[in-house]
Amino acid sequence: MVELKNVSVAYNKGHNVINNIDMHIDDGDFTFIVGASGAGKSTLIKLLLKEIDASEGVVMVNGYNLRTLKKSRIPKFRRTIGVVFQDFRLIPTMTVYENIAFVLRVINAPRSYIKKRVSYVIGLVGLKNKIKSFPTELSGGEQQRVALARALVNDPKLLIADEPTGNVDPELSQEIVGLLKAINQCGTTVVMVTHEHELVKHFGGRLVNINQGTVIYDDFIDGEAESYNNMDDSL
Amino acid sequence: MVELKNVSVAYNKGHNVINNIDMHIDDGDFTFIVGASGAGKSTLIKLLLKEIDASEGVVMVNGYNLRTLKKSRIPKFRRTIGVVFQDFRLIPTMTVYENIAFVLRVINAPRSYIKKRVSYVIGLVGLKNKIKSFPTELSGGEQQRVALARALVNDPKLLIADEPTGNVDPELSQEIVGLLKAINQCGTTVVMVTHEHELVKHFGGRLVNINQGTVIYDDFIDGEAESYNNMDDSL
Amino acid sequence: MGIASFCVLMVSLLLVGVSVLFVMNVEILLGSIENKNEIVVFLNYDFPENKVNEAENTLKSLSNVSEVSYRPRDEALNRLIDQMDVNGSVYERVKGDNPLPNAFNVKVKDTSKITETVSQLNALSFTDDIKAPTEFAKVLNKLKKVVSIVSTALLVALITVSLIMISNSTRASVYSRRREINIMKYVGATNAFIRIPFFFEGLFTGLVSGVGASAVTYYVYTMVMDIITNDVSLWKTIGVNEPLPFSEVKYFVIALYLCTGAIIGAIGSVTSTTKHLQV
Amino acid sequence: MGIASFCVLMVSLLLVGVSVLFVMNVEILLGSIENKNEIVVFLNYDFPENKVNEAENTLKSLSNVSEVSYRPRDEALNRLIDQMDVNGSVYERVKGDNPLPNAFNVKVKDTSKITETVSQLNALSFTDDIKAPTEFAKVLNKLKKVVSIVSTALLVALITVSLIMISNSTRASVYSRRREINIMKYVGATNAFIRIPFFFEGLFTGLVSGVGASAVTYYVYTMVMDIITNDVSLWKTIGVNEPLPFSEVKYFVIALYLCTGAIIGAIGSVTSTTKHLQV
Ligand SMILES: Nc1ncnc2c1ncn2[C@@H]1O[C@H](COP(=O)(O)OP(=O)(O)OP(=O)(O)O)[C@@H](O)[C@H]1O
Ligand SMILES: Nc1ncnc2c1ncn2[C@@H]1O[C@H](COP(=O)(O)OP(=O)(O)OP(=O)(O)O)[C@@H](O)[C@H]1O
Ligand SMILES: [Mg+2]
Ligand SMILES: [Mg+2]
Repeated sequence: MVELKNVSVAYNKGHNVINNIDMHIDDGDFTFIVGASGAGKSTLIKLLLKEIDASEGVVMVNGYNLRTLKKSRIPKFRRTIGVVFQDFRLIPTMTVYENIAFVLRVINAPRSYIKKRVSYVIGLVGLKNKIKSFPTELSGGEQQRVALARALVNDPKLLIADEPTGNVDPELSQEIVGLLKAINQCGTTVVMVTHEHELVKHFGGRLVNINQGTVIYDDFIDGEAESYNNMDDSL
Repeated sequence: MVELKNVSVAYNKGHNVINNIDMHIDDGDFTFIVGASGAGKSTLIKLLLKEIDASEGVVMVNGYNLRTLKKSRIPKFRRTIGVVFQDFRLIPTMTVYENIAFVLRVINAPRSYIKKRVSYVIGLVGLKNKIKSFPTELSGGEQQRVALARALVNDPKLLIADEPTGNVDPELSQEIVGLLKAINQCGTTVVMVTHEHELVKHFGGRLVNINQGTVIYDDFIDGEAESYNNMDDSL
Repeated sequence: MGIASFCVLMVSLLLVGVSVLFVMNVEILLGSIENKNEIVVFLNYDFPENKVNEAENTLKSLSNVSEVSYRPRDEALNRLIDQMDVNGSVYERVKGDNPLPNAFNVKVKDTSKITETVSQLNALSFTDDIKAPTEFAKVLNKLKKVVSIVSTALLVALITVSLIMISNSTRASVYSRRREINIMKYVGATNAFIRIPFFFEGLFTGLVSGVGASAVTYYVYTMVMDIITNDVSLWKTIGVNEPLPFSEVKYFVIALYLCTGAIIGAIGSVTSTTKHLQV
Repeated sequence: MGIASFCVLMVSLLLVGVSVLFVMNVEILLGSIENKNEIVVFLNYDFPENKVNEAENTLKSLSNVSEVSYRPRDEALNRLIDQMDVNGSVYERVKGDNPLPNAFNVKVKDTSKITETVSQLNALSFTDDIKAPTEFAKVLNKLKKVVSIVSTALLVALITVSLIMISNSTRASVYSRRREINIMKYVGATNAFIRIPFFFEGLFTGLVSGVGASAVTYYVYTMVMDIITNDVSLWKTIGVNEPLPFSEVKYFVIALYLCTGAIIGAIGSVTSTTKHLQV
């Protein structure tokens, strides 16, 4: 569950990148976030992960109030979330396998479970043959899929994906969103930032459009069933 | 002018990422390169920049034979090319302005010219208000546009862009490709890797489709005039 | 931590170790010089031989006296002639008519109190005259003070410098991994979890540096000792004890290096992560 | 290059500088000891006073002799009594019947050739006996050899270690900028262009380290000298020259530090970029 109440963020004093946003995402929702470049989408995600703090307002994520969350409890909180970062953030000194396994190691998962689980998610994103490669030896799309696998691996309550299809071709994009939809069906809340309106049209779900730090559209749309006209209003 | 003759690339012995490709791009062409994730598109671009060397075959770019090109001549060669890298490759310790100006500094351009020219290209990509920001203070799309501005700034003979629209919204994507088209009109050869088939359909140009390191389609298509059926064959 | 930290740590250990060894040897040297620091108590010419034992006991009962030995006049003359280092005809003549009295050689416990002891000795009934190295004792005490001040200052300075260098060099290596550390934090790793590898890396670097420093010290020290002591007569001539051989200090040196290395390495690398764990 | 390189460079400079100063002072010390290295040539008892000048010239004509001074028997006795350091009745008696002959004090140029000189002196007609510090000369020569070997070894070792540490610490700092360097190469920068800032950075770090090292050396050296020399009598008693005051070596030390710092800094940081310029 995500709850934002009157939240503002300012990197430099005086200029709000997020401007007094109210937003509520229920457990089990699938939410697309769209918006122009620099609108504040990634900032919103950094906020949910407590990578940055709100200048004003209350941010509640998975039952944690991020303003009052103690430093020592942050790791525990973050383990309830899986994130695909826009810039991937893979650890360059670790192989694909280790990058993903690391997330399970921090929760002291048993070795045998880690092995099975990591292999499984690597299979999901189609990178079985790159398991021993290092991030620098991967194509852009492959790195993005490793980031996705890492976000999935510990079965988080909330899955956040910042442009998870920015570096892959249309068919693979469809596959990836299909995967996220399937995960969502199993109960995980999914928030996905995207520029590809085609995907939103195709799959449907809740659509939030952000512009200059404020929500300018927020509603549920049906996948493919929704008429084009309606869609164009929302984007 | 780009000329590939029987070119193969293997990162690890035995497995060719680029497989015996022949390709000729004339001066003044506008070429889209598409292909699945991991097909070898970025590898092809690394090849054109002599970031990597071909395992076999001949690569000629802007009149330089890259196999016989002396180390000391590489900088001069690279100055004839502007590249938007898929991972941006901005210098984190320099501001937006300095990142772009640097390209002109290496050719000892006069200070006053640098100032004018850098301001101009920053304006082109719409980042006038971010001129003093550091790359880490930019959104994904903003970083991408800085990379584009840097590629444009020294008016290269050949402009290569690896997914220059991967992190921006559809309207901005159209603007960016429009910009590239305009630059192309002024005589610059443009090679653009993209996953957004919509853009290719909209603008038209030469389309090269790469799959598993080989060219599986290579022809000119007209912008918007081309029928969907034809297009779908090519993608 | 990398090769840079290893080098810095090893050099630091070496500096500390070499200083400690140097000071230890200087103290041995001073000790043996101090040991030669004798007071000669000349007896009255008419002091009877049969009361020598009694006098000796009187001397031994003085608080600052550590050793007393009787030196008859003939022996004293021989020693004087020996010291003059010629066997020519010049001193033959002196020998014929020995002008020296019987005497006691007295060693003191604490050279800094030598003047008090001298006045005590002067007050004794059987004392005719005293030859006391008071000036020499002053110099020696001065020297000992200088050595202890300089060596303490040196050690403090070296250890401070080592700590600064190591924390800097570790910080540089951690800084280049700060992105990695940040990413780990973003996927839910605790500070402790992230630090464990740094801790072991630091510990390991420290131990390896310690081993390296031990090896270097062994070779260099042995070599220097070889050069210095290959002619034993040198030490006899100067009249001081030989310097410590490596075998006598090896356990001390190795333990010093390993412990210091391990502690500094581990603490240095763990603390230098702190700054980057704040995300 | 950052604070780490600065520290490493400064410590290296200090080590080198301190060793150089130490060796310089030890050489002064040895020099002043060497200067006391006198041969005493005792004249035949019947050698006439009026031929003293002639004898003195004969002595001066010997190749290894640097200084000759005549020492009449009375003066010699006074000196001996002085050395014995008591004014008691014991030596009054000796004084009455002076057994010493007239003598020449002879200083030699090269103590290592003292045995040859002694036999030359022995062959002279007016020589009765000779008191030569041959043993002492041996020890001194040994010591000088040891000092020169140890100090050369020390300097070579220190400079080597400094170079290794600096190149490592610079390499670490350059390594963390390798991505940056690579990007520069990809946009067409030449190696020279990329190196220029590293060169100046290295030069600057070197100069700053040199200034730092000069300051530290000034304070530490002055402080140590203060402790050591605050009682001038100490040096008189030991009978050696006072150590070099800082004012006498300051230009040398500062120049040494600045030049060495600048050269090592610039070379170190420029060469360490090489590996990362290969793209
Ligand atoms: N660390 C920072 N310091 C200052 N300004 C920042 C910082 N990070 C982001 N910004 C600014 O905040 C604005 C919003 O950035 P954000 O990354 O949230 O955009 P976005 O919606 O994710 O855009 P994109 O689609 O291009 O990724 C941008 O104008 C950006 O320049
Ligand atoms: N340095 C490397 N070492 C080994 N393999 C590599 C290296 N770089 C790329 N590869 C592999 O070569 C293949 C082609 O990579 P390339 O980056 O050219 O793909 P791409 O077409 O650009 O894909 P994307 O659209 O995902 O960016 C990929 O399978 C990748 O894993
Ligand atoms: Mg973003
Ligand atoms: Mg690519």
